[in-house]
Amino acid sequence: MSTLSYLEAARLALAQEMRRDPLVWALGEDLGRGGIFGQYKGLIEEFGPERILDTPISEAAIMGTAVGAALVGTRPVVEMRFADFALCAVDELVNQAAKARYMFGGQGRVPLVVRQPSGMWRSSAAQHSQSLEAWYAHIPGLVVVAPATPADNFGLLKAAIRCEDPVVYMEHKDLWGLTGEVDERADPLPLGVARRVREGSDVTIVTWSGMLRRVEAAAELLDGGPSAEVIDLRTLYPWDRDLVFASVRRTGRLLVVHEAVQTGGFGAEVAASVAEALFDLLRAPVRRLGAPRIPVPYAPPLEEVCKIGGAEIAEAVRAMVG
Amino acid sequence: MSTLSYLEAARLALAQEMRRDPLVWALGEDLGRGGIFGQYKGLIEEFGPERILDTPISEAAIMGTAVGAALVGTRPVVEMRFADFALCAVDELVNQAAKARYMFGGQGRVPLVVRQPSGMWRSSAAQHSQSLEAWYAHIPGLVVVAPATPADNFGLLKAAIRCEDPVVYMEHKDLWGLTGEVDERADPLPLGVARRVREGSDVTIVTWSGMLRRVEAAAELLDGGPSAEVIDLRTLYPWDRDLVFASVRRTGRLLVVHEAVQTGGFGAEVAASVAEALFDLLRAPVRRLGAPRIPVPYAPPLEEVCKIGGAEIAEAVRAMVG
Amino acid sequence: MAEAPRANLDAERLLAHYRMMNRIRAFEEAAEAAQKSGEVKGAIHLSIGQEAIASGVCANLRRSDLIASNHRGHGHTLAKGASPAAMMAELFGRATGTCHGKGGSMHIADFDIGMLGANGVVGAGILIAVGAAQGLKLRREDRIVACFFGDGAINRGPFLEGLNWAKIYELPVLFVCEDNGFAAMTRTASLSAGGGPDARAQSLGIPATLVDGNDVAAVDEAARELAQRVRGGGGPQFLLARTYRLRGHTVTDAAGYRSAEEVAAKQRDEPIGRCAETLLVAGRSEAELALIAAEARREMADAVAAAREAPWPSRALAWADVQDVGSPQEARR
Amino acid sequence: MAEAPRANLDAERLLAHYRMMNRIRAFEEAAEAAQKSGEVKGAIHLSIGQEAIASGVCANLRRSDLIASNHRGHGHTLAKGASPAAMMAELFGRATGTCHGKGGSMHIADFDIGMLGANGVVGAGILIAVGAAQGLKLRREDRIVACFFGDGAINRGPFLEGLNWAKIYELPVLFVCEDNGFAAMTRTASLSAGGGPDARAQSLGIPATLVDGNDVAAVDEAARELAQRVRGGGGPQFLLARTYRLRGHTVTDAAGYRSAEEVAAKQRDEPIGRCAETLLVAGRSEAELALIAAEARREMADAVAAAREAPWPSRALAWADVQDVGSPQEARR
Ligand SMILES: Cc1ncc(C[n+]2csc(CCOP(=O)(O)OP(=O)(O)O)c2C)c(N)n1
Ligand SMILES: Cc1ncc(C[n+]2csc(CCOP(=O)(O)OP(=O)(O)O)c2C)c(N)n1
Ligand SMILES: [Mg+2]
Ligand SMILES: [Mg+2]
Repeated sequence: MSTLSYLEAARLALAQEMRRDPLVWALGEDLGRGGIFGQYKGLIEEFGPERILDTPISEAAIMGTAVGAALVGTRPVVEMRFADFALCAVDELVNQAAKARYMFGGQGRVPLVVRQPSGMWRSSAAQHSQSLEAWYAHIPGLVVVAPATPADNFGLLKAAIRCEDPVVYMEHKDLWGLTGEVDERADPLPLGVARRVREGSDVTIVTWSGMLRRVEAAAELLDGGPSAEVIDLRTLYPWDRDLVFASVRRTGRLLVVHEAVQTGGFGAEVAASVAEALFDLLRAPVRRLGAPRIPVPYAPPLEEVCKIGGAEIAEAVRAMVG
Repeated sequence: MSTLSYLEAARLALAQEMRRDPLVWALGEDLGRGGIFGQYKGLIEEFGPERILDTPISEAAIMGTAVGAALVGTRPVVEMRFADFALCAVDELVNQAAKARYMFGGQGRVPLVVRQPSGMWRSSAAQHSQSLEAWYAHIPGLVVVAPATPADNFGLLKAAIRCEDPVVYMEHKDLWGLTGEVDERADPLPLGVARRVREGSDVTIVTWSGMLRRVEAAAELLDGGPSAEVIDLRTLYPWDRDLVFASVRRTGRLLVVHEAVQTGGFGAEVAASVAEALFDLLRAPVRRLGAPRIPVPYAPPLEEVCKIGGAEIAEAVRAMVG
Repeated sequence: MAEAPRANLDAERLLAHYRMMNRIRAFEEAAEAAQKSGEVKGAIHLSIGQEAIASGVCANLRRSDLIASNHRGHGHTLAKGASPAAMMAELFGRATGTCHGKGGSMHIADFDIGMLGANGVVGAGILIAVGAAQGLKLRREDRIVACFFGDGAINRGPFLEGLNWAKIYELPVLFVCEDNGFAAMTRTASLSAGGGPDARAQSLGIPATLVDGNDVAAVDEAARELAQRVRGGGGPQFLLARTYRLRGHTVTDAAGYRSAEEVAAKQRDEPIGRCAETLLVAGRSEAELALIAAEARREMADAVAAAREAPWPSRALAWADVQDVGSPQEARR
Repeated sequence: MAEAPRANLDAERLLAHYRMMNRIRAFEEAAEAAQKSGEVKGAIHLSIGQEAIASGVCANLRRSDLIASNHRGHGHTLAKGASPAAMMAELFGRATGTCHGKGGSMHIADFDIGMLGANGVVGAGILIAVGAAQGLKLRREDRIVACFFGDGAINRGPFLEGLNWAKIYELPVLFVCEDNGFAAMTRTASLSAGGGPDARAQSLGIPATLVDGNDVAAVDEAARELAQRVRGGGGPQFLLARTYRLRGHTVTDAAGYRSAEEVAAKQRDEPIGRCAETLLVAGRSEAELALIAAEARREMADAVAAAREAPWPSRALAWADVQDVGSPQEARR
């Protein structure tokens, strides 16, 4: 066990996987100098410039060539720098990577990982702050992962790299510095398995990525009041229906909290699924808390409007348990 | 009134708007020869090659230049040929068109219409069959329209062209030949207003685009059984919560039916919203019917797996009304 | 830009091209008929008139080499060695198809013979080809990749991004631009600025060779030279082959945007006829050539017959090969 | 490719450039300090060392002409005539900012003076500029559009698509490539194959001119000639300006990937010092120049002071200007 930051945990996971399998490699802008956030620091020294590939500003090519390289059996780790720039490579991810195996009748596989640093961070405004996990969860062929802790960023990145399917891997930029205990010799975590972060009896709060901290804060705030069970989904597709349903069966209430825009966010899928399946057991309406449907503004007081804080979450819980 | 096909209705609407406003123009591949489906047939003869612009195969530029042209006050109608190819222009639509006005503090507007022919049609397989309306509904700044009838394709396209916001306009390819009565002198339809297609008392079925016909067929099939109220949403964002909620208040049941993949589809938003707001009035769990989370396969018997037919819808209604 | 050297193929090799081109032609004529009769459902794009490029290029590839193709890929796929029966079955959407009926014409792939897939998105195959070459390089394999695309594709971003990429990493890719003068229903001359596909390639540091794409011997010679360079570590190479698409963009496109005279004139330049002329001059008999053509037609008629009889894929197949993690289940949407 | 002619500007014009470049420099130094002190929150990209290009190009534009910029756009925006106070307020996220604090450095726009926006996506401004030019042409207006982007942007698809587009429709665009040798933390030489930005432009039929981007007189002369051609209906033109980015990629980038010697050597070549030398030779006094620099610093100090005092935008503004149809409401997510 050592104390690692979320960023370091991912770097270690990548390094370990690269040592383990010579066909794992990473590509993206500035990787040779550690990447824009330092997630790749030191790796070129160990693995050389062919496996830590500095690329031009060609997002479509970064993604599209990774598809070709994956089809011939290598395992590319694609760095998109900001999730927002992945929007320059959507054909390559959605029309090619996600569908190739299926269209070709199972002849080829596309075992790539697309790292998409997501979310609000340091007043980055509308083109550097998006959380678009709901998009990828909607696309057949893709696995979608969003780790919330250093240990998870270690275990889930390893799992994503070993996965035979294309994985959209969304790290939250505001978590890079978050530290925690990581077992450096741990096995990959299973994909599709959520984590019950906190037990509770009155309401199930489902969340992921950067919002986990806020939800935990809310649960603390509620101390003495309603008791919240907190589930970190970790993988958004496939999401852990079993764990969520079992929890809601006990609590009778569901609140989904995410940073993304609420309208059409992945919370809608979770809420609708629970409302469909557990109607008779629900003691209150399902509820979602997500960002308003506005682009993320720059000025801090405006950006606040997009953020959901612990108090707001606690308030929502109180209203539900009532 | 005249009898027009869905395709002809849209062509007429575009022609009328181009006559009305010299700043309306259209751009896309093969438009000078009528476009791939004939939606632009005859227009170059009337409006000339500058306003019916033949473009290279440059989807990013088609969309991206339209943003610039809109910012200087023209009103481009962008033709994407197949909704799937719009994935080559996502940065331009989502990072630029949708956000420009907001990021610039209201200084500019982007009054463009992006026509995205959608859905399954003639065994077109995975890269020519997608229905991605849920994506665009999730993006602040965008209006999303999906007409289901010739009259709506006339009235809504006119409205979209006059709209000051960027509008994603999703015509269903399998409806091109559908005919119906169209008032050629009708005003634009209001955006954001759904249509109650059929009255009923036991269940509210919300649908849009190509699925409307199937839902109507299902309602017929149910004759004598449960009575279904059918609502065609027409605009997905903003969607007509008032009409839907009012209907569900009466029927106590909601079924959303769409052609898109169910997981993360827009049905989740509708279902979750109703489950949140009308919990106490619901007489049965909300329910969604969408495609399985698989790419659209080519062979007709496999494609069938992605299609939802009248019988399946009727069956779902019977199960809900019980 | 280099002009391809005058071709001087030996007759056996030319005869093999003649056979291959006839097979491609016959395959596509059969497919065309099957679509017109309603047996083939999805859109198909015919390369009739363009067969020399597929045949000439693929003759210089090894079985272990790879190709990536576009929407108009039947010729490339056949020339690379795929079974026409499996391809025809794919067009018919049958379980015996190359993709078990899941792809159709625009997604035919045959990994066994190094065919990495047709593609329904113009230009997308360029990046896949380049990436495959990078993967091969990482794996220290000496295989090369040929990448076929049209003159319309040069206006999409991936053309720039992919060619630049191939050159900066010196990847083993042979780019083959089939310049048939059209992008769907529009002449590309009006849509493409500057000196053409070859000028663009050269501005990206990739040597370009121009060849008469309807002269199969010339294509073969040029491709041989370029494939050798690529294989020898010479980095990416670019072959621009001028040709003409004798049919409409798709089978349902009547191509009213060009005159019958234009097509008739081009018909006289089509590669199979030209190859036949050379072979006759070289002493082959009309009868031998007719036999080859007849054999090709019979082979493809058999392919159609087999496809017609082949089973549909089972519904279970619709659920297969989506993904391992989170594989969709029939019981749950 | 054309080399720009030797510049021979009159001293008044050069002095105006000197003033503008000092204003840009002072603006950015003030912004840098404000970010380091924590008052400016979002990332900022400084064009220190590159001011001559903004000043030289924009001096040849009319107020009604348009520009589109990229992430490194302060200089372009100031040179086009924007108020530094409003720009600084934008960096501070205040209601008095050009975008009322909704955009920040990467989204500064000022439509009143024809500035169509910085952009957070590399290369995106190219298409916006080209489209704006097409819109102007449709409207039969004789305004032109200048489009600034970096040497890193030439590897993105929109570079190809946008330049081809501008040329086939003969649109009034002046492309200005600021070649500072870097794309973020990586040298572009290793990432860009072929003959460079100008060779690519020329392969697309767009004439290209190379200029010493640190010589403001040379940039001005070259831009004058090219803007005239564009305005005269000569179609799109391309200016390649060589320069050097004296700061890191962002304020927080220490730029450890290049040596102090390299930067020191380049420092001697920076455009303000070079302009001062010319002015001194032309008879201007040290004192006069020092006064100009001091005035610029004071102006920007005032801008900072005003920004600091300016009000934050009200929360209601967060909900404004999203869209008319379906405008979001605070009461409902
Ligand atoms: C990104 C994209 N845009 C548009 C299309 C529609 N489309 C299919 S083929 C084609 C023309 C392609 O022309 P070219 O590349 O020259 O190939 P050719 O058909 O002439 O062989 C077009 C526009 C597409 N498939 N993908
Ligand atoms: C599509 C996209 N990819 C990556 C980035 C991150 N990024 C911002 S600026 C930059 C370097 C741009 O280099 P260049 O175009 O030469 O402009 P310069 O910064 O040198 O002025 C990069 C990679 C981005 N903003 N957009
Ligand atoms: Mg062509
Ligand atoms: Mg640069």
